[in-house]
Amino acid sequence: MTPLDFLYAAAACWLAALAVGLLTAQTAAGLRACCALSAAGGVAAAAGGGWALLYGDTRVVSAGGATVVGATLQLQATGLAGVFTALLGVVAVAIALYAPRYHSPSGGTGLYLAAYNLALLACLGVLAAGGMVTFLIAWETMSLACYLLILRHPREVSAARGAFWFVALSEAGFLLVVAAFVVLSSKTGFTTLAGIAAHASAVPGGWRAAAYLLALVGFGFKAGLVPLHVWLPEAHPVAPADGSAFLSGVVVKLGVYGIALFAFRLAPPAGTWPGLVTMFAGAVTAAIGILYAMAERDIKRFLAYSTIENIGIIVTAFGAAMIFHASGQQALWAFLLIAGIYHVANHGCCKTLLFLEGGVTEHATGTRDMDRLGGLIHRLPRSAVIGFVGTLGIAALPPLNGFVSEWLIFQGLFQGFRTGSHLTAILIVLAAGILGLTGGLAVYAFVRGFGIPYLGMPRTRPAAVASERGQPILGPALLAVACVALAVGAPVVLYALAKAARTVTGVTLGPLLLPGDLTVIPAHADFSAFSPTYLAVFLASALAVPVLIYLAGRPRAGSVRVPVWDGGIVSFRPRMQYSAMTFSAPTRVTFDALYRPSVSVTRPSDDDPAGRSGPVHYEAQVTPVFQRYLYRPLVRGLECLADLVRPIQSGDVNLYLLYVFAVILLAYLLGAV
Amino acid sequence: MTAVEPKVVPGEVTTFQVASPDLEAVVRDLATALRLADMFASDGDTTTLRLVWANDTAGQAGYIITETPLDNGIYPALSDIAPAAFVEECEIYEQFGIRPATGKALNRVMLPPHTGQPPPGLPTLGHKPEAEPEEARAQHTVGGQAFEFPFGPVRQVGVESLYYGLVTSGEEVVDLYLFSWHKHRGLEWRLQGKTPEQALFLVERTEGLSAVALGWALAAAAEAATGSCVPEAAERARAVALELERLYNHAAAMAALCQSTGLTVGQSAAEIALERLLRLNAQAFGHRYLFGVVAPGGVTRPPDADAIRTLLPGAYGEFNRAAEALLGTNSFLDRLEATGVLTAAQASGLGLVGPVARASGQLTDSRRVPGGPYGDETAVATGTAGDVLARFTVMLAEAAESVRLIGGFLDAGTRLGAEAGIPEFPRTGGAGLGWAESPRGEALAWVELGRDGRITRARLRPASARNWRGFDDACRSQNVFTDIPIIEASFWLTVAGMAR
Amino acid sequence: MTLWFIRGLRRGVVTTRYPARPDASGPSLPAPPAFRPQALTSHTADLLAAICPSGALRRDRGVLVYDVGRCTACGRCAAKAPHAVTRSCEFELATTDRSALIKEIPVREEAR
Amino acid sequence: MTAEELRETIARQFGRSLHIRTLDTGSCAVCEQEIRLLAAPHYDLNRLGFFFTPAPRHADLLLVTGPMIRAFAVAARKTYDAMPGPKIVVATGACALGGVYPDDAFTHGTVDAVLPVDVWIPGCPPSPLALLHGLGVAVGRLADKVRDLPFTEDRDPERTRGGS
Repeated sequence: MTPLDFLYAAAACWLAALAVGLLTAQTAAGLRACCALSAAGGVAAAAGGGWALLYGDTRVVSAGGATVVGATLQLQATGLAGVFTALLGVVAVAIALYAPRYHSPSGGTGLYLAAYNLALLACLGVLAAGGMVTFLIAWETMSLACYLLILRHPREVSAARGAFWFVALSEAGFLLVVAAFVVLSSKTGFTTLAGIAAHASAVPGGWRAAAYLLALVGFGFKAGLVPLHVWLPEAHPVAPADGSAFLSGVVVKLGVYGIALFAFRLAPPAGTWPGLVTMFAGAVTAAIGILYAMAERDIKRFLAYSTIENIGIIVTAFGAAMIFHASGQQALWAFLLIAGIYHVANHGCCKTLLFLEGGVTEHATGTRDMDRLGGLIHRLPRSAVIGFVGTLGIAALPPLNGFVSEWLIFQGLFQGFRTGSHLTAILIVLAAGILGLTGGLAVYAFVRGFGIPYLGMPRTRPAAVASERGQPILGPALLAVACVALAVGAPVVLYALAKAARTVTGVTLGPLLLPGDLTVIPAHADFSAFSPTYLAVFLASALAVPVLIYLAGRPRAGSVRVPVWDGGIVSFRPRMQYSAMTFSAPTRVTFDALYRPSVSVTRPSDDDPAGRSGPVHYEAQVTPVFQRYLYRPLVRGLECLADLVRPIQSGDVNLYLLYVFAVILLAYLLGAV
Repeated sequence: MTAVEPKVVPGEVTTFQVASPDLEAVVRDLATALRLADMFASDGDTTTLRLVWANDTAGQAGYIITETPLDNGIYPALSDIAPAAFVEECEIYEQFGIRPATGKALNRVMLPPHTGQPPPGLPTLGHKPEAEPEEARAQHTVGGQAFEFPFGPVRQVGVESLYYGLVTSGEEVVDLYLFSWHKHRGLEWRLQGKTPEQALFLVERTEGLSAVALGWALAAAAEAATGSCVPEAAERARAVALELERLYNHAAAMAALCQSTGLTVGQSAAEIALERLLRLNAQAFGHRYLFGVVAPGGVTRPPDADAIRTLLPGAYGEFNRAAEALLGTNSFLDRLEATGVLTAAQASGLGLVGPVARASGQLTDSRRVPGGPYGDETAVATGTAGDVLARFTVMLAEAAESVRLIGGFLDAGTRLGAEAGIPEFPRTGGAGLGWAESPRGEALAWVELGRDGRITRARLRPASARNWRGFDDACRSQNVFTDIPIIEASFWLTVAGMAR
Repeated sequence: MTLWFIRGLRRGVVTTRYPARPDASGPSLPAPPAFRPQALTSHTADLLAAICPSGALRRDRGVLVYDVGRCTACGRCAAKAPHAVTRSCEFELATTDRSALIKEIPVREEAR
Repeated sequence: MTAEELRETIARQFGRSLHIRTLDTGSCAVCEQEIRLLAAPHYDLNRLGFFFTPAPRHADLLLVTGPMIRAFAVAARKTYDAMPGPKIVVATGACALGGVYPDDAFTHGTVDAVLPVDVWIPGCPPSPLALLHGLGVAVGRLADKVRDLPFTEDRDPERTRGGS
């Protein structure tokens, strides 16, 4: 057996799930069957991915002979793709456990699940693609399937808008990706990825760099690099919760995979500057992502911006890795690649979990607006605990997984001095500084993201009566376990990742990463060391100390419990709590150059100074800078262009026939020449 | 229009009857020239709405009252024309169950919210409000991205209970509203059926820090109602007490300003002056806060003029030294300048009185109404900036003027006050308006006496009842929370006067 | 701040020595009345109980019940019957026993 | 715990340092002014080991003024409950002792109606000296004099006037 066999099994399961979902999801049993098949596929994919991680980079398999577009289906299970494949599998299992309770059986659900399973299949195709054409077909299939996912409720204007943003930016990115592949393929003469990778060193540096930049921008559209990120906050809120989870957990990661594929495997560009460009693209993305997250009160938009932030962190790590490679620091090159990929896995688990819990919240209360929630920890206790694990993970707080990978990335960046160039070293440390700011803001943002909906008092009636009955638990719980496992089992994970990285970079880190004793060191033994496992155990036991002291020191008798001192007011009201927007007001003030907030205060009668008789309404709007100043002019320009070419489209059939004739003629003439 | 054009007679209170349908036009007319000083209702055969208008122009100062019987218990929404009437509209609704015709939302002023229990059987002056409280007064609600920062009612040490609802976006003060119903003692209800002498006991304890001013206003109202005269010497004794009251209040305000800005040394200096002024009060009138000085028809006891002559220069010197030192402390002045700005338009629109209004350029001072013991040369300090510093300097100037006035009163006659004992006050009916310029501004009282000389309706309007309504506007001009205590100290109001 | 410091030094100490020593301002404070039983006829006692605005004076059989706690030292009784009422000059009235503040003043019964 | 024991506890526990929280239950603002003056240079209660604290959680003594408005009783009770024991409640001023407002729809009339009062300080307002005496009585440092005062004057009025 090979990893590919597992992937075949996964593909078969998902194909079956597609068919079952399409045909039988009108019934609860059909829905369950579809999800069971999907889960089975997920298990197979996770197993295959894991195997590929350890023993990957098998040969390219051409399957199925000639395909519809005239090329063979070329497949390959590589170590680099293994992480992503395993993540895809885990996410698929979690969503399959989640979906039967989240969706109600109906025809629309059937179509949605069919599209979802098609998307799973396409993602698998992207990851297992051994050839350029296979990759591109799978990539485009994935985009279209995701478009259908987002359009679960096609009659809603916002859904149509979100889906349009997604598909428009995806197609723009696709063109660039095609161009990048065409450059490499034409210069090397190979269409298999393995072939391109083997002969890339022969390609002139300029072409390699061009191909890389095309790929960076093209995949950046999917990954959500600023300013190519605008589809994320538009598409995530309108998709169903599991769809958003899938988008953030997997689809966005495939953009990262694409960047990694070009940066590390196919055509590592020469020189320091492509690395610097990548690193700062990532750092800026991280900072802007988290800053915009602070200004959001819609849970899903908030999470979408947080995804942008994390993609930024990963891409920063990749960029720094490329710089180290160019500077000859091969150990750090491999180390930062590992750290970045580790963060991919961590973020995939945490963010999927949070989106799924966001869906639970939305189902239980009917809203995603944080300022209409509150006190959910009492109403949805299990979801709150699971959500708390995910929040700790994504906010990169020890001892959870996000902390481990971010620590590794920082350790890599702090060794910028090893590049040998002062300028490069300073720039790397600058990027580390931006990531530091991002990390701090992320903690702030997730204190808010967890505290406002889950803690305090319910702000609205639906939040006060929310119930956990019938809400999905297993899926998010599985991911919470995965988060903890990724943290506690960090040495194991790193061992596997190091093996996978060796297949790409050829660098054997071995004791430079894992000297033994469950300790991790950042590629150089003289720099620092850290054991995520011991840290987790220590923190857990440290947490027990105050509990024990409290239990031991609790007075036996004579103590009186009285309510919190409230200044003697009649009763606390929900309106007296920090809201999501007031909590983040200090950042809005500090970074007003970015947000350009516009404030409006309305009173019942503003001109009447005595009109203190009604609600005060205060709104602080954040200007969507990128939409307004980048995309709006672009769209306007496109519209003008479309107006210019409109005369060609007259509606006259004869004219169209003339066009066809002219084109054929031109083709012959060109062929003759 | 009415047959008689309402016109102010200097130094007098003129009463006009305005028919209910004409009320809106008359108010529209009067609001352009006069200050709406008070508005209240009283219950007889029909409910009567009375509006007190004041002319503040020097030499022509006087009051008019428009009386409007409300046949069907409805009146136009006067606060749409004169915003100063809004709080009174709320009060009238709570006390008489009558609301403006437009049915605009009203606020809670005196009645406590029902906290789960059935409504308490609080007595009212007229009909009980019929509507449920939810409808009666719009809940202060906060929408959008602001939240209410609750503060109080149990606040700092040594201050009165007051609830601040500070609406903030996290950084800026969006709005501020106050609840003081937990200090409402039903004074106007209590005064019914009392003789003016008995009433005075409670009136002085309505707002103890302006006991003389409120007592004088009530006594003057009762005197006007019965047509009784007050000996000139007694008037001057009252004026001495009133100016002493102003002095100690301004010293206390100065101490509070220092405390709110964290200047403990200045606070100590001001408190030394304050304590010496209070001891002077005790020496001169037998009470540190001048309770029991005013009596209907005169004063209860003559002041010890020698004590005032000997002690006042020292006590005021202490005050002056503290004030001069403060005016030379830049870190203190920086906190006051441009803090809590109240524009002239806000001050006049809300009908504010006293140092607060004067610091915003509104020249209102009921001491200038002809006929009282105050001469025409009484200087009225004003400012233009409308900030805390302007209010502070107005207070300092007023204190200096008070010392000058006291000297004048002491020199004007050989003996001050009544000989001994309280003259018997006549037991006749009538209605009258009285006023006095308390340290916080014009205090008004209106009483209606039955034939047996007992009060059938008393209306008390301390200056605090007016000036709190400008407080939130002053606070909203700020972006910093920590300025709010400074603004509160510069207003130097009492909650007791608002929730009486 | 230096100026304030010097100013404070020049101002000297104003703090009272109370309670170690009596304070000079004590006697001038308003103090609740004391009564002269010899001059306090039942007629006067009835009168005083009627005019007391705070309900501190109440007539009982043969005595005038005087609640020092309720007394506001307003001076109305002293003004009404100066022959029977004087100042007590006491301000140290705090107590841990509410009933200790309630005094019974003997009243001289008049022959009708 | 008997009253005597309580007093002993207080003397032992609060002997040198006692933290005071004030509570206005509807006063006319004059008692508040006198309380503020306790911290002024003339009286300076800190020299006696008394301190004001804004948090009832830190307070040992609750200085209550005003006639206990009914609408405020809940807040007064909350404040009392928020204080750790042992705690002392001092009713301050004639209002708090029932001298100004009766027990009616608006007010309870006295503080004892809602809170267990330990010390009563008469006066309208009680001067800072009277307050200092009351605080001394509350911690058992000063004598409870009023118990033995007859409030009758048998001697010649001319001789006793002006001396205490």
